[in-house]
Amino acid sequence: MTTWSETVPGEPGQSATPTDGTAAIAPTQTGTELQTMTNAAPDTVERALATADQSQPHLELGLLDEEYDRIREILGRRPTHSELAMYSIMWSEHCSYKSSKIHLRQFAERTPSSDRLLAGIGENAGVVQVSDHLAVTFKVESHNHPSFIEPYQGAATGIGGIVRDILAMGARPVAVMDPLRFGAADHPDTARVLSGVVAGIGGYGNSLGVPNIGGEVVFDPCYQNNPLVNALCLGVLPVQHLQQKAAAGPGNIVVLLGARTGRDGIGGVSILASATFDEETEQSLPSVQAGDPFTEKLLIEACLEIYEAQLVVGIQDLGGAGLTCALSETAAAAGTGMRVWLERVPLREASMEPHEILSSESQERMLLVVAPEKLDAVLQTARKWGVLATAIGEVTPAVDGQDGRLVVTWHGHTVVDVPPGSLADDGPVYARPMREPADLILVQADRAETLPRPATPEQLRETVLRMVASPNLCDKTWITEQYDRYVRGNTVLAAPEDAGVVRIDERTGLGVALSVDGNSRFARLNPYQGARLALAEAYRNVAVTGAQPIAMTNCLNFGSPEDPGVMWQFAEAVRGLADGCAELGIPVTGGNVSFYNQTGPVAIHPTPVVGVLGVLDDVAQRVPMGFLPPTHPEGDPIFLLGETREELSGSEWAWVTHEHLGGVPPQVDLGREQLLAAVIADAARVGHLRSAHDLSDGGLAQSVVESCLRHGVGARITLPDEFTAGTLPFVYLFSESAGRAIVTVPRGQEKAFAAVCAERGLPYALIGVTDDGSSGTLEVT
Amino acid sequence: MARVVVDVMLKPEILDPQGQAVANALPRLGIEDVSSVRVGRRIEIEFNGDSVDPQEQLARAQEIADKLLANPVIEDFTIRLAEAGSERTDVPA
Amino acid sequence: MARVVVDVMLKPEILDPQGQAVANALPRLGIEDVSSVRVGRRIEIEFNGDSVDPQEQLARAQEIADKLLANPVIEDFTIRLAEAGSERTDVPA
Amino acid sequence: MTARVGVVVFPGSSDDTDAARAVHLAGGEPVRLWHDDPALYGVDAVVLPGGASYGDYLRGGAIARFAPVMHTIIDAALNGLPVLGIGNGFQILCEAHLLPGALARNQHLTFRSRNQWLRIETSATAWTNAFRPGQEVLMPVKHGYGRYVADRRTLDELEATGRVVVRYLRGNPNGSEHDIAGIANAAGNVVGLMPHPEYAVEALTGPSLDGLGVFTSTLKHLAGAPA
Ligand SMILES: Nc1ncnc2c1ncn2[C@@H]1O[C@H](COP(=O)(O)OP(=O)(O)O)[C@@H](O)[C@H]1O
Ligand SMILES: [Mg+2]
Repeated sequence: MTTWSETVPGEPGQSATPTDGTAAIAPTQTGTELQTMTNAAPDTVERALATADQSQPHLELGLLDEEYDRIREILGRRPTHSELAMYSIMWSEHCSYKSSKIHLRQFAERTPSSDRLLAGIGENAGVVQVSDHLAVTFKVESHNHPSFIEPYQGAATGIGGIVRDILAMGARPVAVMDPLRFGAADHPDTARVLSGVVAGIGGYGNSLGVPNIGGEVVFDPCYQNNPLVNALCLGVLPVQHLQQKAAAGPGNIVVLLGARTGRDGIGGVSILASATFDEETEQSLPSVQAGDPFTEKLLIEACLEIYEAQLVVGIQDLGGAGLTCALSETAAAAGTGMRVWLERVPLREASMEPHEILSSESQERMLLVVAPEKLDAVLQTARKWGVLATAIGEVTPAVDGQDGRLVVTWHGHTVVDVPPGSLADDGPVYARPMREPADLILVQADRAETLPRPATPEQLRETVLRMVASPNLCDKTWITEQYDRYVRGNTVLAAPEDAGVVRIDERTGLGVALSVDGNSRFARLNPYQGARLALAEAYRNVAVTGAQPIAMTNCLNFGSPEDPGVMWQFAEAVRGLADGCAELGIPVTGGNVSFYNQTGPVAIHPTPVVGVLGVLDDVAQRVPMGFLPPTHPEGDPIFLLGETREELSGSEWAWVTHEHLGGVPPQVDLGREQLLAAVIADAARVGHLRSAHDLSDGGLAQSVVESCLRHGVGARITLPDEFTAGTLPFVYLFSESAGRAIVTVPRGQEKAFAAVCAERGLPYALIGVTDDGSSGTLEVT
Repeated sequence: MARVVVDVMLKPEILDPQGQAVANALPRLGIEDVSSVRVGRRIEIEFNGDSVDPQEQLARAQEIADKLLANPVIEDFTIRLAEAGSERTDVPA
Repeated sequence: MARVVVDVMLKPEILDPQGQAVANALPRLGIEDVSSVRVGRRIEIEFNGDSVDPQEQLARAQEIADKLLANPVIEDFTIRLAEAGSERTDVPA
Repeated sequence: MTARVGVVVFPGSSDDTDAARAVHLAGGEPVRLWHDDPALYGVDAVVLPGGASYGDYLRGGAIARFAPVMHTIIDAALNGLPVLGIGNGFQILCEAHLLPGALARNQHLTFRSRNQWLRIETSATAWTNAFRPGQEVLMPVKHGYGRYVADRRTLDELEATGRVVVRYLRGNPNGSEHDIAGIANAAGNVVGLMPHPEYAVEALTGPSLDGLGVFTSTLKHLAGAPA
């Protein structure tokens, strides 16, 4: 398609009028004089030195006494209001990972690195090379609390935020996924949260032109008032476009690109707005951020052009902690300093004060570090796309072998003068107390294997129908229909397939498969095992498409880290994932932690959500999940791969039919998962597979039903002899043993396929045939 | 028959991308002197029967707006009575 | 500084599913006597400078509405001047 | 000589590369046109792609219609240049009054994305002449504002003059009047479609290859058109 990329009439210079105000360096912005007059004089470094003893509201800002003392020690004086705001944000759990850091180290230390890994943990997102010239980057992040407060905007900005992370690595965002968890399906508030969240994810992603290729929808009362809205984004980049966040090169210009800065999400620091802290501060400022997907779309296109023309030295998205985070992280990463003229930041509201500007979470902004001679080209590109670009500062050198300082002025007053690393890297780190929850032993003893089970054919039939119609297992098309899956024209598989598959190279057919999974009931029963089960499930979902899993990301949603029980769950889950990835030989490329998902003393179930990425050399070889119309009048043979054990604890069946949660979760054998993946990939490559679908929630019954419904093709299943006695048919149908999948093989190839399984030691059973067509019924005998 | 009008606007500090997009488009129409555009919703509610006390209708509309029409997290609203038709005649388009 | 308000409503003969959805939800709130709900847009336009003659602003807004704010195929609009603030105080919510 | 088909990029367009891919697969040469540049660079036909130009703010297509390139396209369309609007592009054509009626919010109020059966009602347009009238085809739809509305007279006229180009079959995804999925202008050179033919051009990624016919139609039309 050479003409398409080469013929670009209407390049800049041809009078592209900015559609969004002015794109220019704004040394003297109109209105700034006015601001100085109307604003109370800011708290400056000078004043901080003069009023050393002034009391400050550090506790209200979430800083402990000892944390506040450390700030004073670092600065050798009391912090200014702006500095205090910055430390309170950067040293928050969300930004500093202070409770999780010591645990997360295992990911970097214990899981395999690989030559493929171009960027790993600590970057905005991990980057994995998948061909000589292409790399992919992917990451999942949470936007839980904002989505409970304001579901539409919370979820929308969740998508916006993760997309910018991916963009910051140099990649074009090419797909999103949305693992979602809500309270009980029939709770009135669930209707508010769910409809808003889904509309927000769709509203933002659809207008952005990024396809949604999968996700999760889970209902559980533990998420009442604490819904989990996680968002994953996948990006693709030519390897030479990989970007750094380091603000290298003293003299380089710091450019803010994108939306104006408003009072979004500054509720937390609003206490600083009043000059005296003893008066009751009205918490009137918004803690919600509103998204503008249109501006984000322009930001994407502008950044990609900037990468293409190699105009930036460093780039960082503005996310949770806004400018504070972007300025301090980019400088800290380079060991440089930075000089920022804060009054140059384009504002939505002229009355904003320095600490508000520094902590604003306004969306759709990026921070660029640009060599002076390339500044004009950057501004030109911004103008072409109609986004604001403003030079707000300059990189300054390290002095006397010491890292540089971040100095921020406001109309000539110095309001910030700090070592950037003290904000970005030297936050507090806690080894918080951990203790296994006292009730766990009792919960584990209360096994679901002892619950009454259906036995007669009639009871089994009823159970299948009841399970299929239950909130967690029922069809989710009414949600996924609200998402554009087609845009970009490379979506090969999307919901309800096991994994999303996206072609990333139209010439060679190279593609990637992605799945996100978590099972918090399993994690509640055993967080170590539950985390490994989530990993196994995501791995398996990728594998059944025929892809080779190569990398993992995660989003760890937990209650309060100050609760030793929660902290123990967290540590166990991390250990489980680190062990699991080490065993599977895949690196952890990044992740995200969300703590404090709890109301009062009751935390959500520990919910590690795992995303696994796989590679398909040619997406034409992908294996879909649904039964296809058979190749032969007798139907195509259906195999069940893997072993079925009596594993009902934590299962969907126990929950739906008995509201029961107890016992120990299914065993995990990651070696078996690898074997299953290898057999499926090999069989797919030689055309032995017509369909493959993994078994997870709801067991065999659910998977067979899903495979039937995909294309309206029926099936006749015959239980193996060893599962016909007593309630064993029930066990066969509803057990949630891991490491299993059902596959269909073209008639005539079943012997060859069985031989391969036997040879590689993968347990298999021929369990039935697809129906020759018309009836579309499922029969189990 | 009376009608109640509820105007719902984003709170001033909340980003209004629609208004911004409209404002940015105006120069193309040759209009250069607009300083701001905000886009909100106008909802017209008509009640059955003439007998109902207008104040009662207002109170009712207030409840509807609170629960259904506005999102208090990001929006403000105002309510007023409008004789059917009267509202819309100022400058008929 | 004066502000111009443009109200854009779907023509009466055009189905308004949003209004209908609100109307259908009302009985659940115990409100039974609403005969119709219509949802439209309210657009507030502020002009630069105080000097401009309000009538001139109205005319300008009329032009904007004609060209951009309303689609004459499905929508009607009305325009009025509103002293900043005055409009929104009738029944503060 | 291969026909050159312009694909306009507006700020917020997202289906532009996909429309270009479809043109290419159909045998044409896609040429990128920029919203802010009135020149058409001698293209033989134009596609206004889908997406969310200007964020779909106010009304889909309402702002894009004022783009400099649209002034040129409107003139050229009135002189017979084949112009196809897909999704948001259809909305732009209505806003620009190149096509009558409007696209209102889906009756069920939600965005809907799915594979949709359609019937091609006429082959007498520059974008459907490769189909048989009555032919049933399968293409994705994906929109929140796709409900075609027009006054009675316009609807009657569209029906009477054979300008309803495509109709939804087996379920109307948005509440469109007369199940209308696409219409043409009187001359048949300007067509607006809510369904997306550009996502039905490859077996791997689409529900069918039916969309190709839309693009081969215009190439065929151009081959037959007097120079
Ligand atoms: N919120 C969502 N957004 C997009 N796709 C979803 C969402 N929820 C579920 N899906 C898709 O629906 C299908 C079934 O989901 P699930 O039963 O969780 O799959 P699995 O058991 O294979 O992990 C998958 O393709 C999944 O990606
Ligand atoms: Mg699966």
